[in-house]
Formats: sequence, structure tokens, C-alpha cells
Amino acid sequence: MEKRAEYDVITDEVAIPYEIAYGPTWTRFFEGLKNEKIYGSKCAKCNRVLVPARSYCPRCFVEIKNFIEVAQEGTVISWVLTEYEYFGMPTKPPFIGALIKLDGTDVNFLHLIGGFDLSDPEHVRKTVKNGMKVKALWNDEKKGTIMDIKYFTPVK
Amino acid sequence: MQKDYNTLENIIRLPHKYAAGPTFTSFYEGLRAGKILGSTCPNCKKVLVPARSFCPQCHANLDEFVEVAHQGEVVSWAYSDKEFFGSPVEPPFITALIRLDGTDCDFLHLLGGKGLSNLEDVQAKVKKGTRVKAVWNEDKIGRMLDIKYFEPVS
Amino acid sequence: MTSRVGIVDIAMTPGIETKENFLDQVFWTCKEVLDKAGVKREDVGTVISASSDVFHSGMSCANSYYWDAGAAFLKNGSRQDGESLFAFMYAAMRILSGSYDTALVLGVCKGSENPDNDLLTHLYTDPFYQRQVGLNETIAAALQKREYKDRYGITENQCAQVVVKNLKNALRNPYAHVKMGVEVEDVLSSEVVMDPLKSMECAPKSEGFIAMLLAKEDVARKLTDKPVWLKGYGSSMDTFYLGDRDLLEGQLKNAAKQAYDMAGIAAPGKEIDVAEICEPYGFQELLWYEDLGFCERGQGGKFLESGATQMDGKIPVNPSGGVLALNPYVSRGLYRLAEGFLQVRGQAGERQLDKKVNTALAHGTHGFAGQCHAVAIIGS
Amino acid sequence: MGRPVAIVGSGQTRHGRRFDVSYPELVKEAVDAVFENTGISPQDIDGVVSGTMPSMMEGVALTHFYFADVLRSVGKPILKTETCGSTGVSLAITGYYWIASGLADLVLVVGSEKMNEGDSQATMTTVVEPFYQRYFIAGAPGVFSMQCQEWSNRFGIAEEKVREAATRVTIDHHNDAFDNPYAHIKKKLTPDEVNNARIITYPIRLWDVCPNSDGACAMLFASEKMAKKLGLKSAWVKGVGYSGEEYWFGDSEKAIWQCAIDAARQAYDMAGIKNPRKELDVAEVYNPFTYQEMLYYECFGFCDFGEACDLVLQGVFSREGELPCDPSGGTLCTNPIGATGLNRVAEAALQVTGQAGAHQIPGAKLGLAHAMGGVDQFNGVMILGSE
Repeated sequence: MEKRAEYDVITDEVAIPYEIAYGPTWTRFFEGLKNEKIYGSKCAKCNRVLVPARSYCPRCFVEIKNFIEVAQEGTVISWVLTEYEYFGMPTKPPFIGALIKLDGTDVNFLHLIGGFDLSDPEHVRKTVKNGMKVKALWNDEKKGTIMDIKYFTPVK
Repeated sequence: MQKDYNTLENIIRLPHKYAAGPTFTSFYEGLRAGKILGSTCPNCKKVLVPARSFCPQCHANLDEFVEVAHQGEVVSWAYSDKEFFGSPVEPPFITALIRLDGTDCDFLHLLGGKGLSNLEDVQAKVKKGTRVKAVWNEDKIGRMLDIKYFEPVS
Repeated sequence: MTSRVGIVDIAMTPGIETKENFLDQVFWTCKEVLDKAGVKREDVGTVISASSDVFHSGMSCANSYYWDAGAAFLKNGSRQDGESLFAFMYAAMRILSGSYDTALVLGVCKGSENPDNDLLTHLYTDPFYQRQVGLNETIAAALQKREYKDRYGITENQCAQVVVKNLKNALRNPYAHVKMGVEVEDVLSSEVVMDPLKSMECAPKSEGFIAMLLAKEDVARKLTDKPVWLKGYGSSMDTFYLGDRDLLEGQLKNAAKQAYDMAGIAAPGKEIDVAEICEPYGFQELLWYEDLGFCERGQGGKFLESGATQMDGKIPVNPSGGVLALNPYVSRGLYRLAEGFLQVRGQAGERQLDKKVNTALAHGTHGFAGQCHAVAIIGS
Repeated sequence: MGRPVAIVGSGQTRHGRRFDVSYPELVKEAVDAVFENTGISPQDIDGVVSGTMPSMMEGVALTHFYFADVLRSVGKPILKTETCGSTGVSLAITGYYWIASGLADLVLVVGSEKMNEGDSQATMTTVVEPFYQRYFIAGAPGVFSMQCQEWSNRFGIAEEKVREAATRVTIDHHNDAFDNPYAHIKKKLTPDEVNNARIITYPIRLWDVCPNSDGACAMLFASEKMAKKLGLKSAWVKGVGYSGEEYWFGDSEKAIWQCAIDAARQAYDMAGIKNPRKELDVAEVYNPFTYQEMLYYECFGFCDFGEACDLVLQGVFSREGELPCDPSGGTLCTNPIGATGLNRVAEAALQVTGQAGAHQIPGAKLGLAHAMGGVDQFNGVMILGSE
């Protein structure tokens, strides 16, 4: 049989529908976002304030039942400017994903940084610094999703 | 506590490109030319269909193709009249294992034609050992369903 | 090789579909078993879970998602994709190696978040041949059932009696998903799904979060008065293309032989007190009786009719109601094992067998027409 | 600890865009190679461990069914291990425990991936749940860029220095790959080419990132008794370690990366290693991104935190350096995900048995193999020795 570099290729696209249950804690967290509140929870054992809100502490393995409104301002721990796009990407590039330590919390909250021109990486690099203060900017129309916060924007 | 919370629809969409490799490429080319290709294992002498690159029992490499018969006997069948994900054709359809003449394994394909339109017809006309033959589509694209289905030989 | 491996305790959710959060359910189940056994999360040796990406709510690399909910934060753990009895055995191997005193085994599957099992099992197919013909697990089972009927004269009535027996047993099982007493006529007149299979012969799609704490012999004895020991295990894989196999001569016999040899069982029909068999399609229970050596080839239907596998029979099968009553696809093997555990311990509540249960068999299968089987034997 | 466990052979495929074969045929290449290389008969194996990254990468679920025949697993017990990117090392660890438990004497372990048949980043996105993190995590590069920034910020390493060291790493590895017959990308790179390459996720540029490869790797794990009977050059498993942390990316620190530190520590403790930089002769670190490789040097105790860039620039971890890392070219040049970690183990085994050919580190007796997975969440380490 002759050897070739490539043979027949079948192209296909699968679409598999799932339906995910938020459960009580995420439901309450997203209701909070609708009202411009960011909820976290405090673990009674290690005293860490976790955000988003939790039903259990992953380290202490105890149940958590409280909801604490946390600050909407925080410090940038890390950030990344995304310049490439792939199939089904939910946020379109360019965008800046960031880990933000909201004031008074003990873990990093993952969201976007924005509110300025992202087209030039050099400009972005001069604008965004680790350790800088940012605050949440809300969308006018809220749907009870993580994107009710439009992004975090540098505090002047 | 309230027991009904929100849910989120999460549809996973993923694109794929499956490399058929040499053997299925040849098998598909065979279908396009109106042939069903199998392979003979030099070790156990079994004729396997579709064509294989190796014998699943002996693990001998197979690189010769043989054209196999378009006729055979029904080994087993399942009838469905509901559409489902991955349905090969509009329902109703009949999936079957068919032992093509001169081969040593069962070929998975569809039954159809000859008034096999409802379950009662099929139950009356199709039994274990019923002789069937391939009915081909006019337009062949080099895929499994170039054979439209196998229909009873009357 | 060190001492024996014991099951210390179990926790599991009922199979009914809920709108609870996936991670909450994992957390509660793990916490429950640890609390029952009096073991702190920090003291768990290793965590082995079972889940499968397509049966996992649309999140791949499933165990990343529930790693911390599954009590595994900063632990050495791993995961089996597919059959949950694999996870049980892998955890047992880790203990037998002498590396760990305890192991937490998890099975997670939230059926309510997934599409139909038929859609998901269609993705087992190869893209070149069987996928184009539309194969899925139900079609494969239908083809298998017709061959079974043709070759051995198994009747529709016998197949329906499996459903009647198992769903009757399920009425007494608080963890069951389907709770509905049915008669043979109900099964026979239920809707045709894929002729020759009717809807009541096919298992539902259920939720199932299950956790099991294993420990090496001396630790198990410290943690509980009633450890249940792993006695034997076997698993075996069959060839892939459906048409290359004899669907009635599969690999369960081989898996069972490995398990019996390891457990020193010579006469399974006499030595096994209860069997929990994975029968996603009712007739398969009859075929699996034969492969497990409970009766001769082709005699599965008659064996059932003899009453031998009823609750008061000589080898009761599926006192829990089996997979027909509860089908959390990936976790179902561990649910079988859990029922065996409860029966051996005498803690099966209303469905506790009216005899001393020393040895239990748990069976798991996945793949088309039983492409892969696993068998575990546990005992007091 | 359990019984001693040996690795008696391995087989790797040629890597690249392998559209010349179907997926099972690709797996078969690796399996056939390990039996050919060792002269062992497939009938003699007691069981099979199989794994890929998420099944959805290639659109076939529970691939152990699909591969049953080529894995030579028909009629045998099988385990299907999958732990995201760390699958390869998890497979090797499964093989280790199976033998160490005393339940088997010879086990075939196979990892594979055909990344070009799917969309790797689209698949990777499905690792992340759709209600919170998926919006912000731009596939694997996004995660690793954030980790890099966190790391360089935490230790005050100047961006320019990180860039310079990363450039050195990628130039070295793409050059090393020429000596590895199985490697995918082999290229003479210049600093300008690397530094001015297209930005993927700032600060990561094209040559900081591993490719999408199709490939498979098969290995045979054996008990001491079996290894003696076979009489093959064997690498011995001296230590295994694995650790994972929270799913939520922001919950744990990724600079002083505890699960990486713990995985290495478990393996070192078992192997009795006190000073890894001195005692190890070679390390096959899982390096899908240049920056991450350096972070691992620190987490694995090859150097102090914040020190890796300087040492890279001094050549400490290059082929001729004190502790050669990824002489095979590593993941950076060849990345069939489900096989990648197993490739690391296979390479370390080749090194400590003196069979690595053109990229052999002379006299290597103790090697480390590693893989990482999840949302920057899992690390697994295996230590192999020549005796």
C-alpha cells in the first residue's frame, strides 16, 4: 500500500447540551451581583474570607453558611493580556484577565481589567502593574452572571 | 432551605478532524467505487470487514484488501422509530449485524427497503439468517452510508 | 504485599435528580463518610475518584473540578475514567503497596445535568465506522438481546421478570431513583425504545455521589468493629468493534474467574450470599448470571424463574433494585459494592436479607454490550 | 513501602501532525515499539493502564474501549487513569502501584493524544466551569501567563531578565530536540526571533509555548522478580509524588506553588534525596511554557526561590550544566498531552539506563520525571534510578 503524509479526514463538530445546577450558594452569589454586591464567606476554622461565597472551606473541610459582602476594590496580584482567539472563546480578545485580591479577603478573585485602550500591548504594559488598585465597574443591565461586573478599572 | 435553584445551560461545542489513516481511506474509496473492502489475516485466515490495518485477534499487520460479497445473513437487528443524537438517518431505521458471505465477523449497518417501514413488517420479514443485500446510494461520497441499507433478498 | 484491605464505611446520595450544586454534593458525601469513620480530612492517606468527562456536566478533566470538594486538597490522589470499581481497586492497590493506611474512594455523576446516556455513549464510537451507522449503548444492547433470545430461547416474559424483581426490591431502598412496583404486563406493554427493548427494561439516568473509606487491616479494625474485606477482584476488556465479538460470549466470565481465584471461591453459586449485578438493560442480568457461574449457559431465564435470585432465594441478586432502579452511570459499580457492604454488615435496613451474609459480589460494566466488566468480592 | 518496581522498556512514536494514521493506529505504533524494543510478548502482560487527556479533545469518549485491541488489553484487566495534563505521570504512578501492590508482575502503561484532531484550547476551556472562571481564563496560556506574572512580581524579578532567561530556555530546548528522534519541533532559534514573536497572552510569546502534537508512549512496568527474569536494562522507581490544590484559580498561591513543592517532597522523601540539585543527574520537567519550567526549578528545590533566571543564564540547567533539565527538548518541543508526562518518564528511564542515544547525559544514574495538570492545579513527580 502506498504511504502518504495525509489520508482522508472527517470533519465534525459535536454539540453536547448540559444543564448545570447552581445550588444555593452560587444562586445567592449571583443574586448579589444583580444588586451590585460581591459576596464572600468566612471559614470559622481558618478565618479566611473566601470569594466568591462558599458552602465549604476546601482546606478545613467544614461547612460554611455565612455570606459577607466584600469590598469592590482590591489589588492586582497578576494579569494577562490575551491576544489570541480560539473556538468557542467566551470573551473576545484582546482582554486582560486578572487575579485581584479584594480588600479584606484572603484569596484572589478572577475577573477582567479594562476601561482603557487594549490595542497596544506596550500601552497596556505601562497602564497595568501588579500591586495597583482597581475597583469594580458594573454593567447597567444585570443578568445575575459573573459578567454583571463589566471589569475592574484602575483607581485614579 | 429552598430546593430549587437556578440552572445554567452549558452547551459544549467542539470541532474535530478525524484522520482516517490509510486503511479507512482505502475502505471509503472502495465504497465510492461501489465495493465493500475487507482484509484477510495471513495468520488466522479470517476475512474481516471493514478492512483493517491489523487483525484484532492475531495482531498481524494487514495491508492487502479483498473485495467481499454484498450479500449476507442477518445476525441481529434493532428497530428504532425515534430521532436521537447521532441517528444515521431519519427514523424509523433498523440497525443490524450482518454476516457478509465469506467473511468471519459481523458487519454493522442498516436494514431497509422492501416494505420494512414499521415494526410489524420487520418482525414478520426479518429473522436470524434472513438473506440481505446491499442497496447503494446513487451519489457516493466515500462514507459508510454510501450503502443506503441492506434489504431482504426475495 | 501487606495486610488486607477493609472497607471502613460508606456514604452515598439517593439517586433522585436534584437542583443541588455538584460540588456541594461531593463535599457532603465525603464529609459524611469521614465523620462516620471519625477520620479527619488531613488524616486521609490518598483519594481516588471515578468520573467520566462526558458524564460530567460539560466539564472535562473532571477531577480538577471536584478535587478539593473531594477532600483531596494537597493530597496524593488520582482518578479513573469510566468504571468506578476501577477506582475502588486502584485505591486498594495503593494500600496494598504499603504506601497508605487509608484511601478515600469517590464516584461522582450528576445525571440531572447530563444529556441522555444514549447521546453520551454514542461518543464511544469510532468516527469512521460505528458512529456513521449511529451506534449507541441501547442499540448495542438491543442487538445483544435479540441474539440472546434467538440462540437460547430466552423469552420476553423472563426479561420482564428481571425488571419486576428489581423494581420491587427498590421499593425498600431509600437510595433508589425509580420507585414503582410493576408487573410483567406493565413491562411488556411499555413503550418500544429500540425493538426488542422496551422502556421499562432500560435503566434511567440518575444522580449518584458515593464515597467509601478503605483502610489497611489493622487501621480498619481500629476505625470500625465491622470492617468488610476485599476478597477478590477481576476485570477484563473485550474487543472494540461490535461485529468482531460474539455478544453472548463476553469477558465477564474471565473477570469473574480472576475474582473467584483471588477470593478462593470454587463454587460461586454456593459460596456467594448476595450479588449486586450491573444490568442497565434488564435481560443482561440473566446473561450475567450465566457468566458469573450461577447457572449454565442459556439457563439465565430459567434460573430467574426458579426464584433463586429473589430476596429469599439461594443467591439473591440486586436487593438494592440494581441499575434499573438507580443508574448514576459512572458511579453505579460503587453503588453495587456499597449495597454488598451494607448486606454483609447487616445494615441494609428493610431490604436486609433474611440470612447471614458472609460474602457479596459486586459487578460493574460499561461499554457496548458489556465491552468491559469488573467484579469485586467482599466479605466479613 | 511496596515491592521494588522496575521500568523495563518504553516505546515512543514519532510526533507531529500525524494525519498519516488514525488514532488507534498511532497508539499501536507505541505499543508495538515497546514490545519490539524489549522482546516481551504481549501475552505475558498482567494488565494495562491506559489514558489520554480529556476524551473530548478527540471527540471519542472513554478511549480505552476504542483502543482495546491496540492496547493488547482484550481478555486482560485494565485501568483508565486520567488527570488532565498530569495524566502521563499519573499513568506511570498507576503502573507503579499496580506492581507495588503485588497484584501484577508486568503491566503495560500507555498514554496518547491526537491534539491535531481537536481544538486544544477550546477543549481546555471546558476544563473551566461556565459560570465563573471560563470568561477570564484564556486557555492554558492565560493561566500560565498569570502564574508567571505572579511569580516575577512576588520575587521582584525584572521583566527583562525573565524574558532573557525564557529566551535562553526555548533556544536551548529547540536545539536539544535535534538529538531526540521522537521530538516534534526542532529549530535553530535566534534571540530576536523569540523576543519579537507574536504575543499569545502577554507576556507569553509564540516560542514560549509548546506545540500541539500527535503521539503516544508505551512503557512496561515490572516486579523485581520479573525484571530479573527478563534481564533487560531497567530503571527502578525510587520515588513517586503527586499533589493537587483547589480548583478555584485564585484560592492558592501559584508562585510558591505548594502542590509542586509537595509532589517533589513526597518523591524525594521516598527516594531519600536531600539535595536534589546535587543528587539528581537529569530532570525531565514538564515545561509547556518557558516561564513555568523556571518556576519548577525553584519549587523542586533545584535552587532558591527567585534564583532560577540567574541560574538559567549561567547554564546550570542546560545540557552541559550541573543539572541538565529536559535534554529531550521537553514538552516545549513535543506535547501530545495525555502522553507528554509519560514521555518524561520514558526519557528519564532512557537516561538512567544509558539508552538515550544522542541526548544521553553521560553517567546519569538518578533522574526526575514530572507532569502538571488541571487549572494550574496538579503536579506529579517520579524519581528513577539505575539501581
